[in-house]
Amino acid sequence: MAKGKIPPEFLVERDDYKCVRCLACVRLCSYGANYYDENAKRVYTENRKCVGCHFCEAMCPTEAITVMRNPFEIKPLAHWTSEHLIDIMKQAETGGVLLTSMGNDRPYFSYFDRIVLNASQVTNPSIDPLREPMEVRTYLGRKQMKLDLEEDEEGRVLLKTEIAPQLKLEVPVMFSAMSYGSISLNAMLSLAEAAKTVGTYFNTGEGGLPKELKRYGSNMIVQVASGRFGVNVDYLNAGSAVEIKIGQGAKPGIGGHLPGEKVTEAISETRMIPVGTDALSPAPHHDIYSIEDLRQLIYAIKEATRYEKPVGVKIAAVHNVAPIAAGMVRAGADYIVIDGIRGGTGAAPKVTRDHVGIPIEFAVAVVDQRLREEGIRHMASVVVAGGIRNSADVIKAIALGADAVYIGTAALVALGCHLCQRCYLGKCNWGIATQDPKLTKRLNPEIGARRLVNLLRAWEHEIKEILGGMGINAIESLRGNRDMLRGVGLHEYELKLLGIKPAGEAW
Amino acid sequence: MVGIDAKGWHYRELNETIWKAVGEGENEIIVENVCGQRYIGAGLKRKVKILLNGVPGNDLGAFMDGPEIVVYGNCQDGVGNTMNSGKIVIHGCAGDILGYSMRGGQIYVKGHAGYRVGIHMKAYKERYPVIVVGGFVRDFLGEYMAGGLILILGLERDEDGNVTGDFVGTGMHGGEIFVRGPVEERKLGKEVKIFEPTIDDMNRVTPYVKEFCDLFGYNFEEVMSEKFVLLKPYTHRPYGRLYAY
Amino acid sequence: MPYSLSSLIPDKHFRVPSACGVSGIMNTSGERFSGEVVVTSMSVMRERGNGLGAGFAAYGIYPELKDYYCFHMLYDSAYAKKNTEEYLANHYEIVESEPIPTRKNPRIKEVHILWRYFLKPKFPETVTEEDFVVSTVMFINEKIEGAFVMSSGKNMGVFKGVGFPEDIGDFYRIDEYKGYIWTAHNRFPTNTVGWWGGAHPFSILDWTVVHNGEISSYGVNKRFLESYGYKCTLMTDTEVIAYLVDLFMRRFKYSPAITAKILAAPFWKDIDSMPEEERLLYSALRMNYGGALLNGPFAIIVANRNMMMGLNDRIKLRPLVAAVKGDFLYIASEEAAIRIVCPDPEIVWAPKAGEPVVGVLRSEESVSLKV
Amino acid sequence: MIGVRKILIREEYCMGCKLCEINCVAAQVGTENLIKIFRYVPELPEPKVIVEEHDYITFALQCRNCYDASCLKACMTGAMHRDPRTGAITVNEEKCVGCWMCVMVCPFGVVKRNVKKKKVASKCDLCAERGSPACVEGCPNEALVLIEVRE
Amino acid sequence: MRYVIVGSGPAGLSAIEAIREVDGEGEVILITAEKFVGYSKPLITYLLGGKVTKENMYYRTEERLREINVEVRSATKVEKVLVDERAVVTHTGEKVVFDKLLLAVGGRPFVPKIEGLDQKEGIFTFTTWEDEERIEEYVKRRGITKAVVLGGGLIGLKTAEALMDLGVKVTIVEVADRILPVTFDKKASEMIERALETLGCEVITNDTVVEVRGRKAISSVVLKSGKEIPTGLLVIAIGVRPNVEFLKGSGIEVNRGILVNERMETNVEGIYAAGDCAEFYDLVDGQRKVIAIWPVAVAQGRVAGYNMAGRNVRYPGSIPMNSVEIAGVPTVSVGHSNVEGEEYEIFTYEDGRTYKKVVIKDNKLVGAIFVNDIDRAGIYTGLILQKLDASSFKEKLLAEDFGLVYLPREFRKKMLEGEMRIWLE
Repeated sequence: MAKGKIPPEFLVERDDYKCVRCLACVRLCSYGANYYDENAKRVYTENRKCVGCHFCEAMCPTEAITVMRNPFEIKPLAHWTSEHLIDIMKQAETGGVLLTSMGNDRPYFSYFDRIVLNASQVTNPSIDPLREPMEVRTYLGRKQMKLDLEEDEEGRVLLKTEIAPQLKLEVPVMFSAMSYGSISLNAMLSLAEAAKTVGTYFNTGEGGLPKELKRYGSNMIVQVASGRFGVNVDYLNAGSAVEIKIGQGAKPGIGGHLPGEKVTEAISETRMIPVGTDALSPAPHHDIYSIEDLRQLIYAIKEATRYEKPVGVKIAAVHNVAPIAAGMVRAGADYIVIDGIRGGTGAAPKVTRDHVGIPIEFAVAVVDQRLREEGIRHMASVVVAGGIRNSADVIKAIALGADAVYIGTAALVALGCHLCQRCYLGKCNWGIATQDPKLTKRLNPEIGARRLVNLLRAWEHEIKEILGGMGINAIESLRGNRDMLRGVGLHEYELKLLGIKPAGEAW
Repeated sequence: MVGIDAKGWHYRELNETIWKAVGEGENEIIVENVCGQRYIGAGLKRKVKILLNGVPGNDLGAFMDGPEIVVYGNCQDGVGNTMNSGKIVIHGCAGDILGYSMRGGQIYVKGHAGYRVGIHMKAYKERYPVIVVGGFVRDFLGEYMAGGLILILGLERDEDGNVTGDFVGTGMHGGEIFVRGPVEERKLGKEVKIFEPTIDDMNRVTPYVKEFCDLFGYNFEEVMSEKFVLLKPYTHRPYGRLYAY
Repeated sequence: MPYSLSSLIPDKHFRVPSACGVSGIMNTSGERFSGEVVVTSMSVMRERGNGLGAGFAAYGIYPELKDYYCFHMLYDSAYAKKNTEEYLANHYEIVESEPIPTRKNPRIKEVHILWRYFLKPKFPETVTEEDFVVSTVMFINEKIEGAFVMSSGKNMGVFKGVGFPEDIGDFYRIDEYKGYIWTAHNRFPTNTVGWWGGAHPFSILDWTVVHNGEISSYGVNKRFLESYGYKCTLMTDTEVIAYLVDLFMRRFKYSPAITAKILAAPFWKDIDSMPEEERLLYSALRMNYGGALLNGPFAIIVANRNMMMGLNDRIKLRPLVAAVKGDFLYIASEEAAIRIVCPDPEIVWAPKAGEPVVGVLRSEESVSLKV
Repeated sequence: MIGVRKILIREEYCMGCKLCEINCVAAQVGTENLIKIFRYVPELPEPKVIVEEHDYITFALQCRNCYDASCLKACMTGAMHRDPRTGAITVNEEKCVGCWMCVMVCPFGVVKRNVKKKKVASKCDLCAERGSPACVEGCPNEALVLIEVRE
Repeated sequence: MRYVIVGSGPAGLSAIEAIREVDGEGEVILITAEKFVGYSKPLITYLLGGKVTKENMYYRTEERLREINVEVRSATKVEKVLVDERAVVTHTGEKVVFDKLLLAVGGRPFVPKIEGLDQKEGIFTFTTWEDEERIEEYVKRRGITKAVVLGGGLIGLKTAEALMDLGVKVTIVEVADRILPVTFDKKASEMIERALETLGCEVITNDTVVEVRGRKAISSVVLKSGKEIPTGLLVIAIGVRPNVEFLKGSGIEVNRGILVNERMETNVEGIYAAGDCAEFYDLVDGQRKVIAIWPVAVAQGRVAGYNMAGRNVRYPGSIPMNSVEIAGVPTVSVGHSNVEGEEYEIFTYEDGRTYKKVVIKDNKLVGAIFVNDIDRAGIYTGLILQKLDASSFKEKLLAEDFGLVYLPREFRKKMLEGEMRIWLE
């Protein structure tokens, strides 16, 4: 049967009047989509090569370029959309699993968008966050049900209970685990520097620790995943906390695979594997087949780090998330990370990314509730990840019961990412998801850090605005304060799971 | 002159009586046994002198435009709330939000005052509000202040030896605060800075210090002998970078 | 809960924010004085309420029966009374059972059966006596329809209802009682009809709280308390204060000062600049008990048989004045409320934001660490 | 000791887009509107910034305004001089006779010959007229940064 | 402190500026035999050719010198240096005492013995503005249409070009087998010669003037080959020698030029020399040489000036270099480019219009020639002066896109971030 060409996804339109033939677009496209025709003295694009990263559009000094979606549709069918047809064609041609990157883009219902926030009117004053103190500092780690105090001979009250190690966040937003390999060193440096400036944490991901990041230890969480890349005792002790990764929202239940050709000299050094070998992260940790095995690993890490660092455990939000979370806490996790169905990734099978897991809004609500019911909520902090897009999502997540959130995609977007979903190709024009030195240098970590700091500071301001509006001046008064939330257009069972009332209902 | 005994009176009763006396052209009204009656002098527009013995209630002299009120005793919250002109002299201490949104006139407090003194005070045209506090003040002095003059003399210090509380001048974008005695840098809102007053600056202050000393019997030279600091906003746009486009 | 415009639902069913006036008077040497004083004090703060709630807590009023837990009850019906008494009889020896004496007052619409019991627990083996009483209160309030425990301490009682303080005081014959601590409240609830149980003081064991302001962190505080076994059923933010105080001061035996530093925690910037040991202590308190931070505007007076504490929020959004004369400690929303009963105190001051004012009974051993 | 403004070259961030070159040309023409320049200016000047490129190494290079500048020493007419205002070494085209001594000695190879009108040496003057260098402003990745150096 | 500077050429003037950078107070006296002070000698050929105005002859002005508090004594010739008395004696017999002395007296044109040279009008050397005034006056007054330039070096060529600009037909006579025999190689010389010829200039090589004919004024010259060339003007431009005769017996050591150390100090403490009169080491071959070129004079003058004023600065050595543009053909020669031998690795590039050559010795660049495409020649100059090991990039040296990008990363980084101090150490 005849092979049909799959139509280009994007069209790159160029206003020839505006084009000054600077050829920046030609020089800069890593996919080689743009070219210059000497004879015609004009610049053209091979649309089929365009992935829609918008880099040329952003760089064009005269705004001559517009990258747009190809309005072409095979047929306007509601069920058999062009996307499905094209996927089928690709698979019919290759016989392969569809690969994709970044977060779930199916139009699942966003519960964050159906939750509204409260504000003070008359009965209590709202607080001006710019002028009055407004505190968003958050500590992650094991807390006590009861602190024992004692009095010394001078009558001063002293703390008797020993406090478990904590992570101190000046803003309750951290940067998600993204490994060296999946993102460039410059991207990591941007995250690290921003974390340091703002007073929060970034996460090395499972790819080991590039030496350039060692100096950011006091703002770093090191991750231990099934591949154990780059993991040794120095690594465990290099950061402020250790995070065991069981799963991630984009691909619950499956592992990772960094192809050998991407294992460069530098990656080899940090992953501690020979240059050119495949870096395989198995789906499970092969020393964890059950909850008690998790406990064993947690305590092995605690031993190795002399109980000086919080140990966290990250899982994907799946159907049974609440009991699993409770088990993790009882197994000794000082903080747990729940990554929802919209979590991002460098590469995942499309079918997994788009169809496995549950929305984070439910996950955090049921986990928080379950831990409270079991009386162990204080034993671990809850960090929420997976599709946090703005400060409102942060606020809602915290009010639903999170202590802090992780952002990955949002951070990458701040660095330039346009979600073209082609990270797995390693040719990221924005210099983020690539190791090509020609491309990585496009991300200047000074600019990157500045943009991330701006983002976090902006969110911080917004969080403070909202807190002030609610008449509270400390984030702990928001944490789990579901009274501040109301659902709009949600069913009763959804409201029940979220633990919130419908809009219109008073206290 | 008319005398009123306010003992056991509800504020409506008391204030009706005062309004009536003012309406009848009385120039001086003395009220005895004031205790918690609110809104005394509120909205009065005539130049009349009201002497109060006791503790008046909240919002003393609110929206007042002309009268002089002298209180022999402490005052509660909200003295001189949105006052337009006139004068309030307190031979005691004052509560919170002293001179809230005050646009003109003068308030003299012999003792200390509470939180948010001079909050939102603003000068307008010929109006120039002035607050003079003899003792210390609590947090948020001059919050949102947009104009006028606040003078804290620190003749009495708080339990930690301070003249001001925390968050001084937060949100301040106009006017001046003079403090006699030191102010710690870390207690300042991010909008204000400490300046050394010039001779011109001090010349603006001296008449009010003098008046204060005359009112409460302090030695002017002694009061002036200690160093003053001047707190002023240093930028009109402290939040310039706060908003995205 | 369905909302009907035609008939306002009593605020029993909603959490109602309210702004109010408070007053507390204590004789630190334990000398008892008439409740008339505190009624007078409240009378000058009439403007702070709207007649939808007032109440008094009195300590030392039942010296003859001081060894028994005194339950002040509100019943909606004889049926509720019967159920409660059955339940009590199973767990307690009922030493006395009598109506709470009242006086006819034209402005008070009596809607409840008001009753008091003096009880002796049939001591259970698994919990302390006090925890046992707490669980009784929780049970009655939550499970027995139409019954509400106003107070449950020894040698003390709470008298509250819907009305202005003077009327409620008159109704309950407050002037006939003598106590060494009196706290009082004048309520200004919004949007609903006040109900008797929703008036202040709130009480558990011999803890009482009167409160002016609104606890915006209620949702957090409630869930925090739930993990310690408290059931917040009264839909009122003041309730959480009572339980928090019970948790920290009775169960954890923290001093009033430490408790104050949990409920109105110092700012991080101030904690950061404290000396090492203090910094450790206050960081730990904040980290661990963040859920107990009372946020929003408040001024409260907390009392138990040994002490009375006034406290307001961290940025002083509600007023509070204190005064001392001789053995008397006065705390009130307005200075006038003190001056009316004590025209010439030795000292009068407005406590700093988040700084507690504590009076401790000198004659008896205090329940906790000293201030 | 003078504070000298300098353009810091950071090859690790240069992506080789060469926008600095076209911004330089625009600045020389004297308008920011690239489209107009491209459409209506008949003969465009040469950029005074050179983008060097080999493999993944790319960087934009323009006059370093050396403290101990070879071109200043080599200039026999006094045409090459340091602008006291900006600290930038500038060519007085009136005085330049085109002997190319400066071209011969500049170790960065950034003094060029401009033979379009009168033969004169041509080099970056940090956009003295414009205020701030166009190449720096136009660099999308801050691979060029204007700094002030205390000598 | 009294500084006496003898000579107002680039060495003398840059020394003064260096002194003033360090010492704003000391007394500075500039003594020069010239009438004009602060003008640029190389510009005299441009002036003659009408390519530069008189105002633009000055690269520093007397005013500027007065501003920085320099006492200028022009048209004053120093005839003696009294080392013991620490004074110089001028032609008027005046003694000027110094604490520090700089001899920046430059060179004197060399005039060979030629029959019939004496006492004839129309014969000139050409090294000063006064020479230019005389030649210009003579050419215009006599309506000269033909001229002979003896010497195919740089000055000779520039003189010839200037005369041609005045409409004079010029013949260049060079004793060597090609013009510019010292600094350029055969190929380059040929290309320049061709360029000269396009302007209508006749170039005679392997020959020289042996006789000047004419009665009162010159009418023709006779070459060694026997050829007679009628001419109204003879400019002798066969070279300049260091102006050092007056130091004979002063106690200051002189070889070809005044011997100096790396601080530009002579054997006599406090007496310095710089520029065309000084002899120092060639940076490449390590030989003592007088390298009479402008940038060397400026650099040496600066070094001398700093050292005189008390700042210790060392001069690393010079290399010969020249840049000349004839008939629109720009050329550059740097270092030891005109060499042969096994020890040299030579790469060339030629495409008819352009000629490029690099000479490498011991893996280091030692010389380079550029004809027509000279735009980034300075990079090569820098590499020669820096003596950078070129093994990693020598193959790329003549690539069209050769630039700093091919240099070792660390070196480039140092260049780009810091700066190259190649004239002072």
